[in-house]
Amino acid sequence: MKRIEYLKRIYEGRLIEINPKRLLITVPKDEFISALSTFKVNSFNQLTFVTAVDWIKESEFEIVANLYSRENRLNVFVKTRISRDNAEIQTITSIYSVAKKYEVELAEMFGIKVVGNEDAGKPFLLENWKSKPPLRKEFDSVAYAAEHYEARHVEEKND
Amino acid sequence: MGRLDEREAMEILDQLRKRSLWMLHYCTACGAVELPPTMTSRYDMERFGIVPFVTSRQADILLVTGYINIKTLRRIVTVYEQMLDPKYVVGFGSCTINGGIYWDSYAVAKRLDLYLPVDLYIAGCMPRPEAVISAFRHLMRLIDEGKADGYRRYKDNYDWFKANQKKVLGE
Amino acid sequence: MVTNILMIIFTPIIAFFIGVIFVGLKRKIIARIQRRYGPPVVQPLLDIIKLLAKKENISHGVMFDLGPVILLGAVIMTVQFLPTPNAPLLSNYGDLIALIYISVVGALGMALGAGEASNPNASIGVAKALSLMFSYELPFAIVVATIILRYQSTNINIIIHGQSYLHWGLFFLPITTIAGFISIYGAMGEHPFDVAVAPQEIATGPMVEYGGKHLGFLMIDHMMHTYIELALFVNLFMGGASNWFFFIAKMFGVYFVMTVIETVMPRFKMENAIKYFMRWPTILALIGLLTVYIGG
Amino acid sequence: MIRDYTLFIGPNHPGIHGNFSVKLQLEGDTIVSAKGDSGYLHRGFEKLMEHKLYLQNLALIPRICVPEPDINEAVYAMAIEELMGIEVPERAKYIRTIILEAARVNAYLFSLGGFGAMIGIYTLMQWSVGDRDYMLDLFSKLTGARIYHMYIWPGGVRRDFPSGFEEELLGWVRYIKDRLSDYDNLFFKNSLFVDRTKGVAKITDEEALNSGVTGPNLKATGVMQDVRIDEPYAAYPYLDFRIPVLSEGDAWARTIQRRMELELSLNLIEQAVKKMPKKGPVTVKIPNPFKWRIPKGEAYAKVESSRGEYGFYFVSDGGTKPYRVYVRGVSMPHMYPLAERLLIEANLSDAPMIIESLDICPPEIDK
Repeated sequence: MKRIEYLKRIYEGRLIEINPKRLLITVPKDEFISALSTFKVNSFNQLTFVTAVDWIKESEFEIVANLYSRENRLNVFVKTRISRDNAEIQTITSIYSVAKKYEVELAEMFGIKVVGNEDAGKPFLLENWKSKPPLRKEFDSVAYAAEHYEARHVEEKND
Repeated sequence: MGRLDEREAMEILDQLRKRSLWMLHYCTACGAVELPPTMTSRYDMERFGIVPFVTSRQADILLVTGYINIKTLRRIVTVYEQMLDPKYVVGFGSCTINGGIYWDSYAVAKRLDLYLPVDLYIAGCMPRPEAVISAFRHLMRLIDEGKADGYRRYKDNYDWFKANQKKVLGE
Repeated sequence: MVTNILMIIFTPIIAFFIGVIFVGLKRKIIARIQRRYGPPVVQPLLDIIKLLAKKENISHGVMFDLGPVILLGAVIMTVQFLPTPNAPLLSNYGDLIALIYISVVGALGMALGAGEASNPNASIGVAKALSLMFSYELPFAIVVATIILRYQSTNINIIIHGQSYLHWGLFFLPITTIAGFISIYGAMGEHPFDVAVAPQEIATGPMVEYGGKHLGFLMIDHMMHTYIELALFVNLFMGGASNWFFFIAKMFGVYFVMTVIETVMPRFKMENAIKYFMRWPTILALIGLLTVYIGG
Repeated sequence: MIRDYTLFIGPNHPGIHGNFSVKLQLEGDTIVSAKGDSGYLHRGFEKLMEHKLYLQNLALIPRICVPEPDINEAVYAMAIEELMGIEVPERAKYIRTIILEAARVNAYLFSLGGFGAMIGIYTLMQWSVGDRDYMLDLFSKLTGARIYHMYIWPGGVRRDFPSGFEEELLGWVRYIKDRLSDYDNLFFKNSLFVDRTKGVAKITDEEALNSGVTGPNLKATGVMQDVRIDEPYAAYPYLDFRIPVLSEGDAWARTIQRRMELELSLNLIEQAVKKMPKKGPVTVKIPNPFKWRIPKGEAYAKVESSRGEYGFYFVSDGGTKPYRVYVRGVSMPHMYPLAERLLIEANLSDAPMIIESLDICPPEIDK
């Protein structure tokens, strides 16, 4: 637990404890990579996942990276906010190589441009997908499904 | 005279054809987890002569097991066209009938019979092995009576099927 | 003489039906070991009829169509060189060496046919089938040399005659019999050695593009091929048979042992199969050859 | 022999358990490069969950990964309980542990049977899938469904064990225990199985840690990391158990690791049934599903599934529908950096076996 106190001292108060096993820190966009590397040095050597949350009201994407420390059995959410229109982040494969496919999924599902990850632009799950990235809040799946795929017309007989 | 023999020959062959149906070993979706129990020692569909075969050239039945993802639909159509007549398509689970629980998903087609001629549907959100076996026995009766003519329907209105496929697959 | 000619015409058909019954029983035995019922015994026959009744047939060129036909021709010819209980067929005109030569022709015909198929799986399967063939022919050749040395003749009838009154090869040349059993097991392409037609790895290898009538012919070849290998083993090591009943009973005995082994063995990898053939059967065959050579 | 060519172990291939494809560049028989291609089972779960009420999602989430659906329900329930701050009653904890361990045994029986079929021994698949079926009967007796149980819901479990269910469960556990010796003689002690898997697709422990590998694949390399011990949930704090760990890290070790964990799970079920409080509530009263608002916040609930660490990252904005749910699939790191690296320099006839030894569940990647 020595490293956790050390981390708390560095980030003086920004490192919050949601519950005994989960820590949370929000860093500005340009500090994201440096925060990840400091956490990696201090026993958080496993990346669990990287994803994004689309806060459409504040028109911002929130990038969440979840790191796990084997030593202290703790998870930490390292979060950062980027603007929604022409969103762009730096790749973190230099720190955690496993993040490559997570970033590809991020790019395809949210339309976030990942600088430095050559697979990010290419299609991964969806094949010749023409409309908006599906996980954005303004993309309406029900309307898309009703319009593109013909359903079986079952006439209601309430006799 | 020729016409009569051809029909009679067909009937006799249909009698024998139903006793050895080869199923294509292609698990397209989540229903495929109920296939191993049907094939293995408890329900054992091999006693009806139904064996999972490897390539589309050797198979008679194409089992579309569950929802139809668009990317998978393109492969299912290619595999179906590679199979040799007479071939049968069995829609497995309610997702092939009307989209099932994924009615609102942007990546799942709703009706299988728009894209492939379906001979038989099995209802259930993942039908039980007993339902699968009773469905195969019903398919045998259809073949017996010569009603399982999906492959002929596909050839007759080929353009209609191709138009639907093009509308969804986009190319 | 007349019965011999009649038998020459009918033996391939009898061989086919024996093969069908044996494969049907094999699937039943495997099913019972796997705690289930298994298909009816005549299931292979139903499969073949269904395949031949297929309406549409995809062909990748003339050689692709001729592959199964060459195999069928070679198989029918091989059946003629195997003496059946009361009719020597052509076995007096072609000895053991000719028999081995003809059985290789069939495999080559099949290889040419499958090579034509445009699927890479088929060509990998063909390559594996041929390299497997070299590996199991080696111990088989040594075993044949031992038998020829032992009975001082290459004519199978004389070999059978030499084994009469229970002087079977099984009891008097036990080591050679084991080597012969393993190499014939490989020749049949039965399960642990079905490297060439492995469904999981190369999607049934050479048969990947064969469907409909082509596959029907291949199934017929497989049934008769089963008869040939078993009849060869019975003639060389179990002294042939005086009448059809004993002949079938002995063949089924050998086949039962093969089926039981097949159910509980995973599949060899290509290198492992070749190493295996080069090691155990070859050593046993050499020991058998030495004992016969020294024994005089 | 054709020199170098491309071969698809494609979606329609018996060598693939599930529905994804690997594009191999081959030279002769050795694989030069492998590139995975998935997305064949993509239904957009994360999008579907965003416009469904909390209890409507209960019917949707078990359908994410088919061989082991109960982990989804457990993780969904734990995430909501963490946000709502409710505590699951004692008996419900034990029932959840029993259900999760029984689902793990089923998943192992299924994947070991599939692994046996990959290298050609179909008898193991016939036996193991047949034995798994008896547990599915118990599941359908308890929850009404064979595969998708929808039994664990936020606040506990849907209903209590019917009378005499514990005896049947212990009967099944004893039955599987003495079947294991048959499996050993048939498969795990078979020399051919050892030849084909020993030393194939070997990974070292730090390589596994760097590429995000969890579960039996990681434990087979000697690293002891298991959510049941690091962050005990449900009734695991009250059970005492030690997880055996191998160290070779090759295909053989992964398979034997699964075999040992199968036996451990059987013991855990017996232990849980013995220690379970006989009476007591099985669920906490949850509010009316239509007006049920989860307080604003986020939670990452994780569970040790039969493949590794499986979790939901659950964000709620206080509304009646989940704002964002990220499904942390176990097989994503197993497939993308790991399987593609292990296939290089491997023999073609080993390729399906290597992929199956990593026990990759394609819907976890596609979601």
